[in-house]
Amino acid sequence: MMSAVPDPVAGTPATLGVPDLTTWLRRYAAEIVAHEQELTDLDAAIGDGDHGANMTRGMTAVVAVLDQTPFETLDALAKKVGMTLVSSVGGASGPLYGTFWLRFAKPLSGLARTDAATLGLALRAGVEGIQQRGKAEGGDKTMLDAFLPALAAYDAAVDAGAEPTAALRDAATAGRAGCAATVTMVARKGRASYLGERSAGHQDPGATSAALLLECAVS
Amino acid sequence: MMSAVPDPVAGTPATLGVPDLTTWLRRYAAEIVAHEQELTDLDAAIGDGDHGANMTRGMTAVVAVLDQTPFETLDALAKKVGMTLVSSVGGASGPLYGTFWLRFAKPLSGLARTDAATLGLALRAGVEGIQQRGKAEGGDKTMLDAFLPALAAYDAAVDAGAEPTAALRDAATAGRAGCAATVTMVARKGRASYLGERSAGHQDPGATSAALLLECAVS
Amino acid sequence: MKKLINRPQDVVAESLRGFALAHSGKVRVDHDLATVYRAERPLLGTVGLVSGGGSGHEPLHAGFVGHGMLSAACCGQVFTSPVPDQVVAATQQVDAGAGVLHLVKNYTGDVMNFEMAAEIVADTADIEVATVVLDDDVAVQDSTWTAGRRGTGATVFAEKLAGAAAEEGRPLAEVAAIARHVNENARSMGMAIAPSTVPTAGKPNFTLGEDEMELGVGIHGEPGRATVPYAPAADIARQLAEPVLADLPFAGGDRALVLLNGMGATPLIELYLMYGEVAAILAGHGIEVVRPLVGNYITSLDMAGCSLTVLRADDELLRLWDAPVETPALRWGR
Amino acid sequence: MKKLINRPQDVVAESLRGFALAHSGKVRVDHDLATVYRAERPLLGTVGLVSGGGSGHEPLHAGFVGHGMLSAACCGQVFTSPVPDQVVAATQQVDAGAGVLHLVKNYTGDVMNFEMAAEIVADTADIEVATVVLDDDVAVQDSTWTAGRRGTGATVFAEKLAGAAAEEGRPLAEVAAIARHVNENARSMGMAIAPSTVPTAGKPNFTLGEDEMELGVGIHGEPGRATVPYAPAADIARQLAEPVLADLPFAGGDRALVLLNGMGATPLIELYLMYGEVAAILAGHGIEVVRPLVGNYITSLDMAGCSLTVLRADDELLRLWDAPVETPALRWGR
Ligand SMILES: Nc1ncnc2c1ncn2[C@@H]1O[C@H](COP(=O)(O)OP(=O)(O)O)[C@@H](O)[C@H]1O
Ligand SMILES: Nc1ncnc2c1ncn2[C@@H]1O[C@H](COP(=O)(O)OP(=O)(O)O)[C@@H](O)[C@H]1O
Ligand SMILES: [Mg+2]
Ligand SMILES: [Mg+2]
Ligand SMILES: [Mg+2]
Ligand SMILES: [Mg+2]
Repeated sequence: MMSAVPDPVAGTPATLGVPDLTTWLRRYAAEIVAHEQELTDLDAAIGDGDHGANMTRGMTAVVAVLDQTPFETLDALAKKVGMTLVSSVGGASGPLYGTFWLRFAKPLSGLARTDAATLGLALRAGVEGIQQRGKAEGGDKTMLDAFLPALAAYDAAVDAGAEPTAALRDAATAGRAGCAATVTMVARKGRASYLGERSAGHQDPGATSAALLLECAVS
Repeated sequence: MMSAVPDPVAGTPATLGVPDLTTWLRRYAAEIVAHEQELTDLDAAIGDGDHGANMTRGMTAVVAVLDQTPFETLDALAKKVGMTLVSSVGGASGPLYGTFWLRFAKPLSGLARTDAATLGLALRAGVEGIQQRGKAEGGDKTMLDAFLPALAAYDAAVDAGAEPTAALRDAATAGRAGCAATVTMVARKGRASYLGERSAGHQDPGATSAALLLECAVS
Repeated sequence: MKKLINRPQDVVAESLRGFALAHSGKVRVDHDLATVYRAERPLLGTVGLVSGGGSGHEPLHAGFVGHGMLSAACCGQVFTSPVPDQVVAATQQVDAGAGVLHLVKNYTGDVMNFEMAAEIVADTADIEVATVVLDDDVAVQDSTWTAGRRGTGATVFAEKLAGAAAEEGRPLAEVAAIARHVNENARSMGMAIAPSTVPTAGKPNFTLGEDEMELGVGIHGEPGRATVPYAPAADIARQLAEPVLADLPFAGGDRALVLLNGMGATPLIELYLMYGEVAAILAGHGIEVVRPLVGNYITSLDMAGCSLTVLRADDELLRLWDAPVETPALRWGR
Repeated sequence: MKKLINRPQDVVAESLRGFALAHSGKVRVDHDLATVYRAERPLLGTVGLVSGGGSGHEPLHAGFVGHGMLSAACCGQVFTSPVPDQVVAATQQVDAGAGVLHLVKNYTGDVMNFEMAAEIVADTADIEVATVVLDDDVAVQDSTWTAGRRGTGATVFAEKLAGAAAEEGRPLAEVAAIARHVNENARSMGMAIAPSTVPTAGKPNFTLGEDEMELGVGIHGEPGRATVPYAPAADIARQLAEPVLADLPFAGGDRALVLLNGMGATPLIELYLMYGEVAAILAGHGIEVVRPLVGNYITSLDMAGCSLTVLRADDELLRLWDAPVETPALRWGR
């Protein structure tokens, strides 16, 4: 999981800026490519076997945007990422991750850097966007089962005075644990729900890509 | 190859009668069923994998005729067998075996029993019928490669004074050898010819069912 | 994995290239947005019909674009719903002043992407959009707490019948009502004897033993509700027909349109045989099949298997079914 | 072997049962003789068209019975030509005073059974019979010393085009001449990535490794001329198109009807992709495809693969192609 890229947040512990978010996204794109087969295999087991290809297509498009366009503010960047994902991914994950970034952008309006608290608002807005769009809840065996505990862990860390890096690290840990917890769940949303009880025993692909996303913020 | 049925010709060495031909055909039907898979496998290798089913369908229909209709003469029986095969088999083997029996009938017109010489004429008429219908020659890797040497051996035996049983036994031996010789041949007729050189190395299914037919006359 | 393809990522784009050439003059393909349109402009004042979904279900949906059926089909990647951009563009293109009906198969991805598209159209254009979500697959338990039932064979009927209504110049609400009526009166169930392989995945989505089959499969290569013993056709027909008939429920005296659909790799000789078995069961229930359709209409790549869809018919549906249609995959009356 | 069937021996009869139900009102099936007729009586003074062959190639031939195409199709067992009784009965049934054309694919069994049937008709009835044998498959070396080339995709064209000529009321000699002209101007080549399984055989006719394909296959599950490395679609298209184009030979400026045919288990998404590749090659040779046909038309049970047929077209053939046809598998103009 640990990438060789140096911690972008480390040098600027109190805030997260456009370069940091850019690095986060590039690292995520690389990790998605590295995990494409794993995501596809997880999706084949309880879905339709395209989550790896979907996420790779989307994050490749995001990297192409990053390569082409300089962004001045966090919200401009996040909004463009969201629109790019919506326009390139399709399936369930496209609108959900797309909505995540589109909503993530809002609390960061006009900001080139954000502190831990505002970043928390952005994360919350993003996760609530996923909930609104997909109408799933925690325990339904979806990406929310990584996002929701991650969000709670982030907020708790910030409440305890943590800087973004530390709070994101807690979020990543909680997200990974939440993802692991999907193994035993019976799916109630998404394609996996068609399997009923047979969906238990498999890790949710979307929760896996979500856990990866959180880990890429800090690793 | 040896069946448990007693030799029908043994008791009447000088002639072959309607009951003998009936027994021959019933024994052949049983052997075809016993070899159905083998014939199909041979046909699958260089043809289309239906020779076993084709011959089983045809000989089952022949047995049904034998069960229903008593025949007074050899030609009436042989003609009915030929028509039954033509009407029930299809493919290449249907018209060929059908023609064999239809032509086989002619020299036996009105006879309830035949001697070795007339039986030889019937066999020759049958084999020539196959040649006319299928326009193949010896060496083309077809049933003729069993029939032609069998016919020659039969004639030689009769020329040397053999009774039907002995002559048919020689024919069966030559037919089996001729069938074995098809293994190395490159097919020039029938479906196997599509394979060109690739047809070599496989025994011809039609030659195999023909060798069986001759063996059933005497075993 | 052996398929008649080049690079797995290019399958949809390259297949559409061939489709466009094979049906030039009849359809027009926007290759940038992987969307198929009728070659002829829509008649002013008629409702536009837009459908779409993941690819891999051919001829659905692209093969149903044409007179009397769809106005446009948005093609997603294999088993991946299209993106909103495609649906927005298609909606704008086919609107002829009478609004546009979105026909959406009930899958989370399809529903969300069409939903986002409809939101964008509502925000940016003055086009009335109605949406009908199809969910006819009885293999999946229906519940407000789940993703709900899948849209399968009823989609073919809805596209034909709503398409015929649109062609008659009927208003959006009526065209949508017909699609909804079709969905409410249709039930489906599918099975597979061999799984499909998504090109980019490179291996089958599930595996089956020589004496197993998958019952209650969808059209995305997903495993079914249960792996059951492989059975003769007569038995399979029963396992498909009984849950279908019980669910609506259908009753003696009902007239029905019936689709016996191949999953992509099952030859017609088997599909006709299966139809014979199904027809016997329906006859046994006193259901009269007034229009049968047998063939590959909504497939799952190279999956071997079939699905059964039964639609309770009335005179109006029959009239709409018999109306002329001219698409790559369904054609009569012209 | 898993198939949607009951007992292997009953496949043809049971499939015909379903076929008859699926197309009742349009076709009539003589189940005793496994022969499919048009439901409507032949028009007095028109030539009857009888074809047939082994089953397993659906929709060929039964799916091509109807207005503008065949008068009758005699269905043999799987991969086994029909018997003369079937052909004799069909010939007698469809004769409307203008004689009957037998369209026969060049396989030893088909040729001999149709030949015997023609002899029986000549001996017993006052019906003029003409026979055209189709042998368009360039994979097989032609020679008077062999069984000659196989009849494959050209059969579909011959049935449609001779059928249209018969529908126009043209005399037997002219209808036969059209079929012969089609055969002389058409060439085909096929390939497979997976073999077919004859139900009564119970296992595949040949085996292929994960990186092998069979080039020059026919439609009876027989192995091809060579096992070659599995290749991308663009390469396969070249391996099919080059021998086809070289054989006639076709030349720049030629107009062509093209059939990109599936072998039974290959989904449309792949067939369209293959068609795109083939079309590009034909364009590169300056050949103009005036009528493309993509789909499963002459299949080999559940074989995965495709075949290409190119027919050099002239105005007359185009006119006949565009003439109305109404059969289970090919329909336009009515
Ligand atoms: N309603 C939902 N809410 C949240 N996440 C969902 C929902 N439905 C599906 N997902 C997530 O999407 C993932 C599947 O994404 P993907 O395979 O790309 O799309 P599709 O299911 O359309 O093929 C699932 O693993 C799950 O985590
Ligand atoms: N022209 C021919 N002359 C003699 N025998 C032939 C000819 N063509 C084929 N055969 C025989 O027929 C056999 C195949 O019979 P069968 O499999 O029943 O028919 P089909 O080839 O039509 O499937 C071949 O093995 C060969 O012995
Ligand atoms: Mg998926
Ligand atoms: Mg054979
Ligand atoms: Mg998907
Ligand atoms: Mg055969």
